Amino acid sequence: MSKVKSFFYLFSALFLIWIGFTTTFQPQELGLGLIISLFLSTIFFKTYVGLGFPPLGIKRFLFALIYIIVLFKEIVKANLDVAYRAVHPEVPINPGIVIINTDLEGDVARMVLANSITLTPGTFTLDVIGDHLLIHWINVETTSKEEATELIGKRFEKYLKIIFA
Amino acid sequence: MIFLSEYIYYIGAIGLIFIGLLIVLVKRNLIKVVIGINVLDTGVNLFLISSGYLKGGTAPIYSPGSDAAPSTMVDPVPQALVLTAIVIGASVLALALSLGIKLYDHYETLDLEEIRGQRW
Amino acid sequence: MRDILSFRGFVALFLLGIIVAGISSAVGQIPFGQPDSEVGQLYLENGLQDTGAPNLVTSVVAGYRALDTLGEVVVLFVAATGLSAVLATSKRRVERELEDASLVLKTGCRIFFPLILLFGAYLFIHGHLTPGGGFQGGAVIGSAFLLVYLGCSGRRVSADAAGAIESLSGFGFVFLGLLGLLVGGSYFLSNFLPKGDLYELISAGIFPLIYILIGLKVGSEFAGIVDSMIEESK
Amino acid sequence: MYYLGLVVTGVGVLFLCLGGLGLFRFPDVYNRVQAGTKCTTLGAFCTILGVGITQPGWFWKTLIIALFILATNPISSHSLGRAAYKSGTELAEESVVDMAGEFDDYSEEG
Amino acid sequence: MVNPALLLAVPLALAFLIPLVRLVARGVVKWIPVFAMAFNFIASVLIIPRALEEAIVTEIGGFPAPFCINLVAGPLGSILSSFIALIGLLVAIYSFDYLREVPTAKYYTMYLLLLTGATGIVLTGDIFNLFVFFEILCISSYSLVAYQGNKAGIEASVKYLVQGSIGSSLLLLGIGLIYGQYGTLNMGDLAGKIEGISSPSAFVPLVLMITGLGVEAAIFPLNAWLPDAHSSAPSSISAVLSGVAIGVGLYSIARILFTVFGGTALLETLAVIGLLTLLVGELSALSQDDVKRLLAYSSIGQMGLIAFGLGLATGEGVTGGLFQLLSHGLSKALLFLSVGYMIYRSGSKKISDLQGSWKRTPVASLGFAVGAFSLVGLPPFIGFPGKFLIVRSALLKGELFYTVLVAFVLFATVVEGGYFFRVVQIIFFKGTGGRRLKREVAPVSGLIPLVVLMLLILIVGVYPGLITGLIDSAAAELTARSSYFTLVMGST
Amino acid sequence: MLEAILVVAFGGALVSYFLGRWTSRIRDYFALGVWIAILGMTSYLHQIEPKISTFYPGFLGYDLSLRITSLSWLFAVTVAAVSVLVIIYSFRYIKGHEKRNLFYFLLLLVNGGMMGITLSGDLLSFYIFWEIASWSTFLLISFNRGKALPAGLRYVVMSVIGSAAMLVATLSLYSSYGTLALSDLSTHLATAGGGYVIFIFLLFFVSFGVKNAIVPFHTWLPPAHSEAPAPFSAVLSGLLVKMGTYGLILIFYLIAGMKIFLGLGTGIWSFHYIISALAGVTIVVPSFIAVLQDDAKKTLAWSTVGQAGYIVLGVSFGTGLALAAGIFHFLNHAMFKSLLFMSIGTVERKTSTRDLNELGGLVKRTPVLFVVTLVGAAGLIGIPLTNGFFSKWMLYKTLILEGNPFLAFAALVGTWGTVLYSYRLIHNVFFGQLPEKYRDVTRTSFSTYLPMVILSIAIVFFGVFPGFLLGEINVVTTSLGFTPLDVQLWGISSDSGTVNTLNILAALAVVGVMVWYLFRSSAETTEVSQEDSYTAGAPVPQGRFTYTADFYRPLEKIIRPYLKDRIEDFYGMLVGFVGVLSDTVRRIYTGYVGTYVAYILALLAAVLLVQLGWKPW
Amino acid sequence: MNIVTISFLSIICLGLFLSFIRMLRGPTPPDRAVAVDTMTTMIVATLVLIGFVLERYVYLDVALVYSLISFVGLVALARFLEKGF
Ligand code: NA
Ligand code: NA
Repeated sequence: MSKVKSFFYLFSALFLIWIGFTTTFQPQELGLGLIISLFLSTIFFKTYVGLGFPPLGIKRFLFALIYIIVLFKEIVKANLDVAYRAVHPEVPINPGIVIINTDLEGDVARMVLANSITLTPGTFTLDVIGDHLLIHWINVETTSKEEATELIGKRFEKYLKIIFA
Repeated sequence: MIFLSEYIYYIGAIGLIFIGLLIVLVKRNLIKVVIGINVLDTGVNLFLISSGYLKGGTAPIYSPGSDAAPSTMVDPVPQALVLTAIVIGASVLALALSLGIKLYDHYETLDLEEIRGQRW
Repeated sequence: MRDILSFRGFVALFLLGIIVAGISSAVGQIPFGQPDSEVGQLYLENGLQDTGAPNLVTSVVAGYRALDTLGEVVVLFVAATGLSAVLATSKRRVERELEDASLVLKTGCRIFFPLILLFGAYLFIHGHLTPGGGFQGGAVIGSAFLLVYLGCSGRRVSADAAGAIESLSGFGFVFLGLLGLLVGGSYFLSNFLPKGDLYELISAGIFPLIYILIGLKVGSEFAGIVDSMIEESK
Repeated sequence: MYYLGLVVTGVGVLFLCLGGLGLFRFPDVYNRVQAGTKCTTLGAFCTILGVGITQPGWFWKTLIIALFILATNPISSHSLGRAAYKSGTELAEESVVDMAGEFDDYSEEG
Repeated sequence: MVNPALLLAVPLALAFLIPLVRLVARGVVKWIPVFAMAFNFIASVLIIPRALEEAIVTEIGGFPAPFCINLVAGPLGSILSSFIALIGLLVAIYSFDYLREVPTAKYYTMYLLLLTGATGIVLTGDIFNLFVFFEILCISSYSLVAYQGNKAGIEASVKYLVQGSIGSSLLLLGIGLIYGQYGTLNMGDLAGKIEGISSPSAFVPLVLMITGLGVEAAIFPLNAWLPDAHSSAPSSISAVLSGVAIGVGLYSIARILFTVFGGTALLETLAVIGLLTLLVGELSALSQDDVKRLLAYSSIGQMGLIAFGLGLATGEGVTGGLFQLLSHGLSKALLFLSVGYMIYRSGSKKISDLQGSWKRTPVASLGFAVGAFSLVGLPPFIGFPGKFLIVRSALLKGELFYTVLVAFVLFATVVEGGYFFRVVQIIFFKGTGGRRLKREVAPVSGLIPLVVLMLLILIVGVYPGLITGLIDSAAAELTARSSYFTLVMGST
Repeated sequence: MLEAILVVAFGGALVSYFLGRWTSRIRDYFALGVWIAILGMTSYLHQIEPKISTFYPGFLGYDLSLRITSLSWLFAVTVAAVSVLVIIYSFRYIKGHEKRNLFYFLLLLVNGGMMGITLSGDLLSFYIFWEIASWSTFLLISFNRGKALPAGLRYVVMSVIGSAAMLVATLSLYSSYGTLALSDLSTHLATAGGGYVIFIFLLFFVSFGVKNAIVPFHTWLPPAHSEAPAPFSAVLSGLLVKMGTYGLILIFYLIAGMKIFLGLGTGIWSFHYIISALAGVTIVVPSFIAVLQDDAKKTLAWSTVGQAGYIVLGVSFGTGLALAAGIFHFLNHAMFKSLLFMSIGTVERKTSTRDLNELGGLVKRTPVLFVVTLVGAAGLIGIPLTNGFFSKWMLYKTLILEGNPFLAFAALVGTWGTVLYSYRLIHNVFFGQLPEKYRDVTRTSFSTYLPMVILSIAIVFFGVFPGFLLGEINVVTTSLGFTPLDVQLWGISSDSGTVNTLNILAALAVVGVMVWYLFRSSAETTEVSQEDSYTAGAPVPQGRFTYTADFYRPLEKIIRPYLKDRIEDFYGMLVGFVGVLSDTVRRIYTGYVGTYVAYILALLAAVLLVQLGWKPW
Repeated sequence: MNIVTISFLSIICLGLFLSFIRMLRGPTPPDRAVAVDTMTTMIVATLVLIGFVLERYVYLDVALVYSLISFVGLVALARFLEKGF
């Protein structure tokens, strides 16, 4: 099952991207895209096995959309935050490195979490070690692991748990 | 000033050639020398490209929508030449670095002043 | 700075002063921005009809100056072979520890690897239409392999497979040229296939084929280079 | 639509510039990488997508580029930050806490 | 009828196939260069008669002359290409067992490509294409010098690479300047467009190109890489580098100077530089302990002699220079192969350790003596006609200047005799010295090329007329610009 | 026929090499057969008119030709004859050596080369054969290892210098006259300017002077002759050195012609007189250096230098009689010097030494050797009834007649030196006490004796009947434009004096009786065995205790300070200078890449500078 | 090419300039690397913008290649810096 899933994901990603590249529906291009996508996914679908991609589902898809909106909001917030700090004459920062936990399973899920944290206000993932994430925080509000997890990780985790369940 | 803007690419190219050669001449570290050679190469390539430049010209590629005339396109030959030259430069660079690794294995240094087992 | 203010530096400056003066005097003879090349002009005017490739750089690279390109492929081939030969002659293999990449990088690399390969293929397949080309596409493919090595230590390309692809694609290039000699009016590397419709994927005769072969060859060569280098630095 | 695209692009360009400013002003590499990542990612995303909006024919391609930037930028920045920390780059004086010592990997270094 | 493009296509195709063949049938790999070079030799020799009537201009890709790259297989090109193939064939056979202790597929690939690069250089009619083939030659040389991975080889290769890259960049810059001004890269076209070298627009690129090519051609003072590289490379490679590569470098200088630029104003300079090269090379060789280094310096000297001959620029001087090019190629290849054979057994490159070689490796010792005598210019070996022609054409100039130069040339010959005869004595007339040998037997396949080279040196030395006719027309091709122009451009 | 000779000579060399790989006996006889055939063919050629034949048309644009004249016939036949004898001598001598095949090959090659030299019809052929002879000579000199190596190197370097000079002269002639054929050149040079002729002469003189070992080009000869294998020393001394003489005659009298040669300069500043003076120096100094040698072969080698002086003096002096004397002395020298080298070689082979201070008393062990050596020495000194007497007499005669007291005196002094070293040679080798270690010295084989016996017979024969050779020589000198001499079988007569064997015989008989009478009184001593000498029951220690050591000590004390070879020091200095130069030059390869790149850019900058308007000249 | 695009490009150039200063000043190698990272992203945006200005679609391909290569390059640089400097 996992193999078929990987193959399918890879193939559709490749074919969609091919169409994006060529931005045309000429039969020659489509046909070649199909061939190349099939060829590449046949050879390389194994690299996708074990990454922890979720199966398809309406619910996951909806949550993914919500997640994207949330993430985008956070990113904008993050940018405003940085902008504020950067243009402020005193550069108001209170940095430090903290640790948070994650309940997520699967590499892709964790990667998405880590990248989301990186892109959101004041936080930056330095490393992922087991169930823990090492976070650089521009404005450290707490040094407690649980509180930090709550503040930094939970806003994404609640969606990601559903998406990657 | 007009001269500068007219010949800025040439000046840049010759400047890069000058800097590259200067690095090769005065630096003793192999890696820096290799960098110097690459700067020199870049200068030469820049010169090649700019020698084929047409003022206000576009890339010599037709695309379905646009109706660029041949007279508004830059000379494609230097571009082809530079493409070749870049690949060659990259090949030499790769080989130089691999030789550098081996040289370091033998001499424990990359200071060319000290790597003088072969002379006279 | 200290280097330049030495005796050696002064000699260097003196020599380079003369050389730069000499080069400048010759460069000054070439008016900037007004290329005046009969050859280049002909390529611009006739390139599209001659070769059917909208990318005139491609028509030069794969058509008018295809022999240069063949040579260029050989240069890269020689360098890759030489590099691996040099690195293979290890006096002492130092065990330099390369830590595992973080999970983020590892996962990212695994996800992106096939996509980058696709992009490389796109580049070299469309070399006659867009600013891509065999070398660019090959380089992208090589970078995909570099990414794998950086992210997923332990994964390696099969050297034999890379060698076989390299070998076959290189041979294919020359073979295509020789076919031109047989079919295309006794000219080596002549574009003997039909030109096709303008801007179509399948057009410009043998150019897409040449670029595909070059792309595969360059890609496998870069993969080989990366392999040798990483093996050495491990 | 064209003007929407221009506005989006303008926002993106502004964020890019602010990213440069943050990078310039922040005290240590970890803070700088934050500024660099967040602002330039969004900035580039907006700029590129904005161009795609102005030129409808380009949209797909720009989307691919923008998504690629969105996906790869955090990864590369993360790798750089991690490299900085692994190689022992000091935190700024203002830093209040460094909990990394709790991990085995980091315990021997400061 | 053979298309000259095959001289490049076939070896390239075979070289590309080597990695695949290695996977399928490892034992076949070593035959590939032999086969390729045998093909090239036969094909070039077949081309020669037709090239003598009229040079064969081959357009690559089928576009007319200045708009494509063309190969020009005139007398010169076909002679040099058969020469390259011959040396390549012999050294490929020599390599069979000589290199059995190291992985060989890569060696054979690079070796074959080196020779193909050299063939491309002598055949091409396009200056940028010349640059590309030059790079093939150079890069494979760098790699092969470092092939054994020993300290000396790596060091030499690095230095060679640094100097060679500077040379390539200068060459490329010169090519760029030419294209910028004349708008063409075709040698024939250029021959029609460049009137003289008095203006900086022609002179500067010419000087840049000659300097760039001069690094590979080992003219003084651009030759500092050579003693290191030629002495540290595997002997088979030294033979090819000394016998073919630097000669090809000199060829390209001559081609650029004579055909493309018609730079008669620089000829005296070339003669003087050649003489300086000769003197520096021979004097430096005099007090060497390392036999391969001695041979390398001798190559420098010989390049100087050839450059001197070419710089005389009379038809006969060019003939002499080209003859010497071939004669040096054969003799030096023989010397390096012989020495390699001796070193293979004794494991030492020191001259004093060669003593007793007469007993251990009689054929190689004989080969060394023949090669040495030939290089000194003694009859009845091939070196005599070469030196004789050069000295004769210098004296036929009837100017005091050249007579004085000849005196220096002959002084260099005396020095050359001094060190070569010393080594010959050590090889033949010193006791075995009781040194422990590194290997008890030497590969037998290595003897074939030695014997063939000796026979060639002797036969052509006795009957120089076998090739002087060819070389005369080659020299004519080199110096006659206008006919080269009509040949290439007129065939549109 | 001429071609056949060369084909046989060179082909024979090659074939004998490969035969030797099979069996040595057949090789020996084959080599002998080849040279007997060549001797036969050469002798046969005498019957035919002088002729030229092209044997290699179109070698580098020349027709290489052969040509035989009375002059070249004389030299050719000498080469062939001596070669035959030397080959016979080598049979036994070379046994036990390594690389015997190589020895035979090279020996035959040298001899073939010399045949080629003498038969060449143009200067290019001459040069080619000259070079072939030179390099094979180098290998043969180096043959004996040890001290032979520096000797060979010295020879070959000087030889290459000489060849270079010859090449320049030859090609200069070609560029002036467009031909290299000897017969054509002789008509051209008559119209040349004096300066040009001197230029050409000087170049050829360097070349032939080196080979002929004329002071100051003699320094290679003594070590080379003494270190070479004995059979080859014989060839070297008897023939090869005299190729220089042949060359001189060719250039001076044939190509340039007597008139031009003798017309250069006037009085003591005339060209030929200066050469004669050099020859005079070459007679005197080496003859006395020979006296001081402890090494028997060195003695003979220095003697060769001195005798070559006589020959060159005869050649360069410029009268018919002198030239005849020179040529005659060449022939004689070929006989007695070959003989002496063979004999000393035999001694060395038997005793493993050639140190005159260690040898002695061998007359008991090898009487035949003693006799032939004595004959050779007599010829060398010029004792009446040997051939050397006649040639020297003719030379003295010329010098005195032409009023050249200095040269005459030089020749005379040289003869004193010759007497001194010849006597010492005979005495120290054959007389005195036989050292213990040479007790078991046995007689040598027939093949060793045979050539020496033939040569000693020839020495005496031509000493008694000089007319046989003088007749031939007369033809030569006449062909070169001199007035014929009045030659008879017994001697030679001229308007200023006659010498013939009959007179000499009468005089000798008288002297002989007187000497016999004198010696009879001192000969009344008891003979004791020299082998059984003991001192206090122990054998006589070897070496310096024999009274032959320091034979000429008083003389040595006087002359040694004057005989320091300053020319050799000068050459040493030159070689040292070249060595230093070489070591200096190669320092430019510093090993640092930055320097190398700077060289590249320096050349670029220099050439650009010139173009940018800065003219250094 | 109008005032809007010119101002866009100049703003990006300002950002590039600030990053460039950071790259020059360091002080540590990771600082420079981060500066380069930022610059590459800006350059990709600039390329797209230039394509927009010149109305040449092909610049998008260039931008894509550039972002890809810079990503791989920076990851390589990061892996290199990890080992210390
Ligand atoms: Na980033
Ligand atoms: Na980035």
